[in-house]
Amino acid sequence: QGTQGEAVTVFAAASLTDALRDLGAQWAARGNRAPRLSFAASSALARQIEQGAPADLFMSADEAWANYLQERNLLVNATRSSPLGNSLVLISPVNAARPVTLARDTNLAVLLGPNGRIATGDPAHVPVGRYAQAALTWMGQWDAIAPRVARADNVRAALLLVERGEAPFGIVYSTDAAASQGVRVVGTFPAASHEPITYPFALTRRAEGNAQARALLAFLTGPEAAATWQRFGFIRAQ
Amino acid sequence: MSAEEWQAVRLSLDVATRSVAGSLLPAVAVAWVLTRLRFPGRALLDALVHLPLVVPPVVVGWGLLMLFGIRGPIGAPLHEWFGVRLVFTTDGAALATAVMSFPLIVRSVRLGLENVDQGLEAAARTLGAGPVDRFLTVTLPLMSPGILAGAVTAFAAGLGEFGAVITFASNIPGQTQTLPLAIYAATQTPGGEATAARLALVSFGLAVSGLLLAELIARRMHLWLGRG
Amino acid sequence: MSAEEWQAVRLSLDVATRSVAGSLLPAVAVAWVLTRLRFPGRALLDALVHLPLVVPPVVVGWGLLMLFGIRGPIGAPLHEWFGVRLVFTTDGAALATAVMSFPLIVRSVRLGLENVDQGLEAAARTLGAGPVDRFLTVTLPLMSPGILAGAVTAFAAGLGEFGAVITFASNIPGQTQTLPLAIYAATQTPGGEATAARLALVSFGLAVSGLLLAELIARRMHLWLGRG
Amino acid sequence: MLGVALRHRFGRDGFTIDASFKAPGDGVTALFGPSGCGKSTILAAVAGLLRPDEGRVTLDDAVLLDTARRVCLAPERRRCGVVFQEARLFPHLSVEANLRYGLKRAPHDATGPGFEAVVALLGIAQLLPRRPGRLSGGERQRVALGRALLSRPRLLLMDEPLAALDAARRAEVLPFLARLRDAARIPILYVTHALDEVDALADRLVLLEAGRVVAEGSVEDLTARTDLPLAARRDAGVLVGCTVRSVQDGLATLDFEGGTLVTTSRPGPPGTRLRARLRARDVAVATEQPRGISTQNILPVTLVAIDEGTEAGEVFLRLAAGPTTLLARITRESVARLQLRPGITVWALVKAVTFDHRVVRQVAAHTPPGRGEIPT
Amino acid sequence: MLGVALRHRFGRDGFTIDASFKAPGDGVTALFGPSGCGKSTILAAVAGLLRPDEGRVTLDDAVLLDTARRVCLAPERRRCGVVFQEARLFPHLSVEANLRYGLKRAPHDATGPGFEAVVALLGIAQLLPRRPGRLSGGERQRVALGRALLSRPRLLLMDEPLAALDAARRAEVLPFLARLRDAARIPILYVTHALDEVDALADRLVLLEAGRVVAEGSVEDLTARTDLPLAARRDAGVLVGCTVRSVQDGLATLDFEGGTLVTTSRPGPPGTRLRARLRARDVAVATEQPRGISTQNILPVTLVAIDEGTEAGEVFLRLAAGPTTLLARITRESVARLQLRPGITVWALVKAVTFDHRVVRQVAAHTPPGRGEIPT
Ligand SMILES: Nc1ncnc2c1ncn2[C@@H]1O[C@H](COP(=O)(O)OP(=O)(O)OP(=O)(O)O)[C@@H](O)[C@H]1O
Ligand SMILES: Nc1ncnc2c1ncn2[C@@H]1O[C@H](COP(=O)(O)OP(=O)(O)OP(=O)(O)O)[C@@H](O)[C@H]1O
Ligand code: MOO
Ligand SMILES: [Mg+2]
Ligand SMILES: [Mg+2]
Repeated sequence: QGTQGEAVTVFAAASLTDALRDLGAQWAARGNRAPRLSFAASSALARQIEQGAPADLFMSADEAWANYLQERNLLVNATRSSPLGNSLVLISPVNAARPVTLARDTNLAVLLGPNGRIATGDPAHVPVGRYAQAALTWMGQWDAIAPRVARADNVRAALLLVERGEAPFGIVYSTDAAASQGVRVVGTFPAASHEPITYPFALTRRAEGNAQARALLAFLTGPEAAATWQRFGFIRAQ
Repeated sequence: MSAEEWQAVRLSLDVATRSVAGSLLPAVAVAWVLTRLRFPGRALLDALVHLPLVVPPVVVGWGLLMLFGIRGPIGAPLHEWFGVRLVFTTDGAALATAVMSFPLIVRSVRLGLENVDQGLEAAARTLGAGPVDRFLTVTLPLMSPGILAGAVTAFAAGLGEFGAVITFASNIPGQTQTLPLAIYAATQTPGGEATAARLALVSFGLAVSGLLLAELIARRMHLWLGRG
Repeated sequence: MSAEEWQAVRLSLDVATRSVAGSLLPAVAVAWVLTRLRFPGRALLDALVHLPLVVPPVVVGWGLLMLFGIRGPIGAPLHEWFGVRLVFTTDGAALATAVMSFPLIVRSVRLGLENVDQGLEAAARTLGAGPVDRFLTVTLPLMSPGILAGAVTAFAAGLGEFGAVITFASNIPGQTQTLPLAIYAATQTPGGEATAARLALVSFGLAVSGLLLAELIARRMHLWLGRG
Repeated sequence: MLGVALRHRFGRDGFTIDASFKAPGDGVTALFGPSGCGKSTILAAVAGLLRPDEGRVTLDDAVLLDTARRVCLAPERRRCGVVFQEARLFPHLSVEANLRYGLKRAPHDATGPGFEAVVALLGIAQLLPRRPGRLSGGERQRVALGRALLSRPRLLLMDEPLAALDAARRAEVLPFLARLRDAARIPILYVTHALDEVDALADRLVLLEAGRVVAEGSVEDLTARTDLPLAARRDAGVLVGCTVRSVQDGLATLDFEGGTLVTTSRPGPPGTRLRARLRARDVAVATEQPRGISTQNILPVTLVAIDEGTEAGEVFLRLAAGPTTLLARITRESVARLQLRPGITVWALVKAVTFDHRVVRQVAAHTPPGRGEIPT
Repeated sequence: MLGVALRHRFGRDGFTIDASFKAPGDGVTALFGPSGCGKSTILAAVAGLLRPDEGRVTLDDAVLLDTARRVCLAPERRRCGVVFQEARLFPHLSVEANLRYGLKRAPHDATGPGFEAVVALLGIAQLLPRRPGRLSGGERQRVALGRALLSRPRLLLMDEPLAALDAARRAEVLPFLARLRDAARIPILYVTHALDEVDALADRLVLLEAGRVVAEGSVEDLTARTDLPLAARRDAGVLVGCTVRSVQDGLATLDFEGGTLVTTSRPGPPGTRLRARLRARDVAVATEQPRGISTQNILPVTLVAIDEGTEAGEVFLRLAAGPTTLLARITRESVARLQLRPGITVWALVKAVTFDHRVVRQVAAHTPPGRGEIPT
């Protein structure tokens, strides 16, 4: 192994940014060549891989885009796994936080007041938005809440809207909520309210014979990395 | 096209128009100041005008949220005193769009202004026209091709503005979901290519219409300025 | 700043410079064609030039990916015959940036060209200068303020280009992670606001330097054109 | 009274102006000098379009510029009508709107020629709806002239305004300018290369060379001098003040101090005071009274002096007809042949047709109404 | 030989040109007419800068334009040097680079005046490093003139090139243009309002009015006619071809068919053929031979006709001096007083100083070398 040869290129969903950077540094500290990390929306990454991007590892925030690549035979199916999970939480600005019990009959519309909005990812394409829609539908709230949803481009933008007090509530991953000083988790959606939140990882077809890439994937899905993932708020997928 | 898509088209036109209408006057003023005055802070003002061009749109949106959000130094008083809220509103989308396209208008207007023969302004002075008068009756008409070009560029750019809008005004169907946001959403969905391409074509069609209209106006303008 | 950030700065300058350098010539040509020729497809060409302005940058990046990706109709032969790969390379980032800023340059150049006194071109003709000759010796120098303005706008916009680059060329440190992508990355990191703001300031500083330089050149240019 | 004193240098060692002169409260002061001597620059400084390094410009009691006291009135407050060397018409306005531009902005109590009168006189009625871009060079300059006249200025500055007009149009516009001057009673600074314009319009002359004033004075005084660059011109000669005595069958009889002149020019009704240029080259002398000759004017004069001419073989004869000085340009050979010497009496011969009617100046107010009449 | 035939209309019912004329293979053809009559438009069509609705322009064997045959040579291939009414100097080039612009692009075998000669003659040596923006109006036009001359054209088109020059500069440039014409042997189309330029330069005249040709012919023929608009000009008169017989003490003796003239102008060495304008207003007549008079030229002539004058009280006398026709403009009163009638013999009186030296044309090649010499 050593530090020779081309660095392993990892295409990772933007929501994995800080944890993966940390892990990358740990990997390098073990005498490996530091991986090249490229963060963007899972969709963009998937399309780039489709167009021949030199990615060795794909770490998506969304099973759909992993499926998309798998259908096109661009992933090494055997290496695909979803070791990480996350939970969906309701947040409020730190100074206006009152705990909310999230159950089937919770009336979120009342909590929002006449003008309040609830910020989350765009259900049309941002994974967190899709999970939020599922959860709200489970609660029987979706039809009432849908017009009040401020659909952000990504989780962090939704978080920002709550941090700045623009929206009294937001629905984000617990990892994001944990990282922010400006918001407080006021409730956690029951795991049953939505599909499990998972992060599929896989080697790309081009890296099939790349031992370094394989090693890195093993490291990232292995026990050494688990503590770090946990530290950043991820949970083990069931 | 679906009703929601039509709405996005209408909204895009609305936002682009409002943004151009709102930024034209300040742009002309800023262009004039930058072209004709020499003062210490000039380079800084010039740079500030260009700021939205040099930082990513998302960052501009983020900055706008800091300034114009209800906790921001401008947004807070606006909200408290006038009950105006920009975030999540069409006005907010127009503001973000205007800020993004402001450097483009200013550049165009400046180029137009730089080509105004100052000899004609001198002639107007000798005929008794004071600063405002001669600006309105001589400088402004003569720089109007630059203003038109700027407005068209800004309108076109406004139709495509995305990052700043989605960050500042979020994506609220019927209020801030403009065409580019809809297109973006489509590209983010596996298999959404067809929808994205269709909407992009619509956007393109709108821009083409705007450009053709502008071309017609420009031709008349050139005739009017005796350059035909 | 970290080494990676420095790299992003260098890369941004590199990408913006390459993009401007590469698009200047075609922009002048297109501007000339659009201003001076009357032909059936003119409006369409005009619209095509504006396309990157009217659709969201991400869509432009997506379109480029479809065209220039190794499976794309242009990218495939490029790759097969010349071994050239644009996606995920600095050249690719420059291409995406160039496409995005192309309408801005063309607009500026056109405005500059429209203000060239055709009487002077006529004079050059009578002195025996053929089309290319008089373009190079009369038209081009006289439109140079427009070209400069366009180049500056494009450079500034290039420093800030984000959506098209991240979509087309990806976000690879040292190759395609330009300053705006680094800023974006920072905003995606909890507590990254300070980093984002710092990097935005750097970006701003670069743009200001570019503008100041351009201002100096423009002043000389105006003196040179006898408009000082 | 317009007082001008200027000192200005372009760049570090460029062209330098250092000129001061006065212009009477009404009447035309012509700035005369070779190309590049600074005439346009002086006009620009008076109009306020150029701020000279040092200088003082006063108009009656008003100080337009005084660099010593840091006074510098804005051009739009100086009310100087300017006709530029290049017409500088507003390309986006019709000819009519161009003409009305200054008129609209003139103070309400300002008087001056009316719109129709100016349009008729400049022959630009059919151009009114056009754009300046569609005008010929001469048409453009006529409109510029009209625009300046219509702005009802306190002072008119004209930079070769007639250079682009054809002879016929010039002959038509010149008396209008002259009447305007007499009616408006404002000073006019007039830059020209043409002596006939000086004759028709100018009361005073300022001769410039390389930014400096070479001579300054009344047209009569300066044109009678043979030591100035003016005398080298083929059309040099004195200006004589006259009064119309009678007009009959196209022939007018003019009285001047020292005799009578007959002319075919139409100077106006009896009593009109005017000014005739007797070009030195048009004056011959005879030692015996000529007979059977078509020349109408044969004046007994005293030969005062024989001045050096400006060409080899030529001299200027300085002739006294009463108190009036005439100049005759003749050959040195004739001086010898006729044995001319100062003190003798000779006859001065001047043809009646050499008085162009534009060389006369109408001073009396009894102008018959007509086209181009100036309502004030 | 330049042949021009044009028909063009601006817009649907705008100004219309319908003119055709010829210009000899060398020498100057002056286009003469009031402002707005279409002179600049004609020049533009000949240069190829305006494509007329219909027309044919030929230069010797070359067809520059023939709308019937769809021939339309590009301006840059016509090799027409053009001096525009507005100088149209390239603002981004120094005066020197402006001057050299055409020179560089001229065919290598084309001959014409050299750079230094042109610069010296136009007096623009000190302007060479400057930008056009820093020139006075007259300076600008001089540079434009030089630029066109240096492009070694087959045909020169000049639109009032001297209008902005002062008299002294004009007097200096005019003979240069004349010599250029003689040396270069190319046709020159020359638009002007000034008869002195016509005298000094033109061989043929094309009189225009409202886009149409009123008269066309040699300068001699047209200026001797009293029925054309030309005659109304105060400086109208005939042109007489002469040969220098002798030059002494600043007086030159000229032979012409029908007599001898004495002039103080300096026409060049004996043998030089030239052309003198005898302005009608400068010619007086006497029924008995005058004595003791300074007037040097007293020619016995026959009174051929008494034509209507253009002013009340004036007539033109058509006088025959041998085969040469002279015109005299005198008063109707003198006709009666002297009982003038066709057929009688009279003396024509012309002062020696009325021949401006610029009214003569140097035809002989024996020009002494000097400043402004044209090396061909
Ligand atoms: N592009 C145009 N469109 C319409 N009319 C025009 C155009 N150019 C010139 N004209 C008209 O054609 C006529 C002839 O113009 P031109 O410039 O040839 O006159 P000119 O004889 O050169 O006059 P000047 O002596 O004043 O320069 C004028 O009446 C002018 O108004
Ligand atoms: N902006 C300038 N910078 C430097 N020199 C200048 C500038 N403007 C004019 N000059 C010079 O100053 C001198 C006077 O110019 P000006 O235009 O006053 O001349 P003018 O007497 O009006 O000449 P003309 O009769 O040819 O119009 C010229 O030599 C000219 O080259
Ligand atoms: O009167 Mo003259 O000029 O000596 O012939
Ligand atoms: Mg001048
Ligand atoms: Mg003309």
